[in-house]
Amino acid sequence: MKVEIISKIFNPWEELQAYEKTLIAQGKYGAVATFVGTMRDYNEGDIVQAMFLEHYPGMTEKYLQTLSETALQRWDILDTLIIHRIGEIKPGETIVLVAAWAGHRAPAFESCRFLIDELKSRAPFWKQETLSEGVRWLDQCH
Amino acid sequence: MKVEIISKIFNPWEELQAYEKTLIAQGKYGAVATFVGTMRDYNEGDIVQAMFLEHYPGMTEKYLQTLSETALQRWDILDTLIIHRIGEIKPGETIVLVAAWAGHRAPAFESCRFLIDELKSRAPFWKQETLSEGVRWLDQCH
Amino acid sequence: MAITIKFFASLREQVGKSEVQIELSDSLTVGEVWAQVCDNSPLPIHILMAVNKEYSKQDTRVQDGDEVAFFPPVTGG
Amino acid sequence: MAITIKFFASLREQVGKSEVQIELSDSLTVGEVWAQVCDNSPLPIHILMAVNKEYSKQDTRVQDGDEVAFFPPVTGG
Repeated sequence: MKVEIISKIFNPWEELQAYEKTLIAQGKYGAVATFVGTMRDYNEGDIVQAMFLEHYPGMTEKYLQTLSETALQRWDILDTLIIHRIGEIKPGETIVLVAAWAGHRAPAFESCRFLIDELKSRAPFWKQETLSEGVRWLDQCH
Repeated sequence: MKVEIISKIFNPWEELQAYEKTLIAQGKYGAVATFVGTMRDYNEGDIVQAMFLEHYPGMTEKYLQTLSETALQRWDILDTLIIHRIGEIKPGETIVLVAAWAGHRAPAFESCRFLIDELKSRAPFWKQETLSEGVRWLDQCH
Repeated sequence: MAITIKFFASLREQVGKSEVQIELSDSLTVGEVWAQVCDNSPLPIHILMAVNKEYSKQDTRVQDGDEVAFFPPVTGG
Repeated sequence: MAITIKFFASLREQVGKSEVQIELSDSLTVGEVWAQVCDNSPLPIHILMAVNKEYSKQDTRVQDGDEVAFFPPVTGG
């Protein structure tokens, strides 16, 4: 199990390859489901030039650790990996990587989906987009 | 869209990285869901030493092409990739890679799951396992 | 009319052949092709069938030049 | 008792501060901490709250040394 908050550009496929090499369970897993979220150059009809991703140091890591532990308890899976980018991000760059290793495909898919869904709805990250007219936070307290 | 039947060992993460570089849609997709199936060294309580994967040349490729086209019609996705191994396979080696690129995560996940579920239930591939006592086909016509 | 019949995996081993060419005077269904090639043995319950590399039913009628295939449930992925 | 209050993202900009330390004589709830630090303005509808880096409710009671955080709906991933 690994959770990482990273402030520089990362290649999700190289991270997966590197992490998988550390798994002692070679030959023990039969299924890996992954999700990679990438920055689009458009959102809600606007062209987006860049993005700034803020987080809550300490709470974000704690939240993602607990989330990973929950997935490992709830599904018959062997390992999980979450890497999330923070700071300045450009279109085409990876924002998030989530992966789950399992014996079979159903728990791999379900836990991977659970991790990204919960991350998106509860992990303390906030996106600020840079448009040609200025910046905007994607969510505000009304 | 790419469908490949491959008879030598392949690294799924390198294939994903290489294929993604050919996508003209950099910055246009925001979500990639992937599934990797790997050979386990056990199955149904037995230790498996190796596996032989047979297919139906021509029909398998045609089936996977049609399946990819169906996914591209049914979901709001941008591209798909399927690579499937045939021939002699050893534990820990990759059997199958499926990936779907989309603007958002729901269609990426759903189409990726659809591709692997349909591939597993309908694509003409057959596994023969090598156990210490000899070989066995995983499915037979009763 | 000439048709080609193929068998795969465990079924190929049971039947003892991978490919057969036959000449027919009448148009047959896929099920009738099986009976003709496999000594009138009943069609196995879980068998799958294809004509010209597309899934077919046992009552699909074959044409001159068709490729008919019989195989067990698939186990890829 | 001393507590630390943090604000994040758009809320930090609206409130105009990222971190405040306050001294309290009584134990307050998270909602009362907001009122005290933000001039009795009502708690925004979609605001999220945490005490010591775990999600809390507005009626969670804070203890000496606690870190209380207020932030907008999250938008990561």
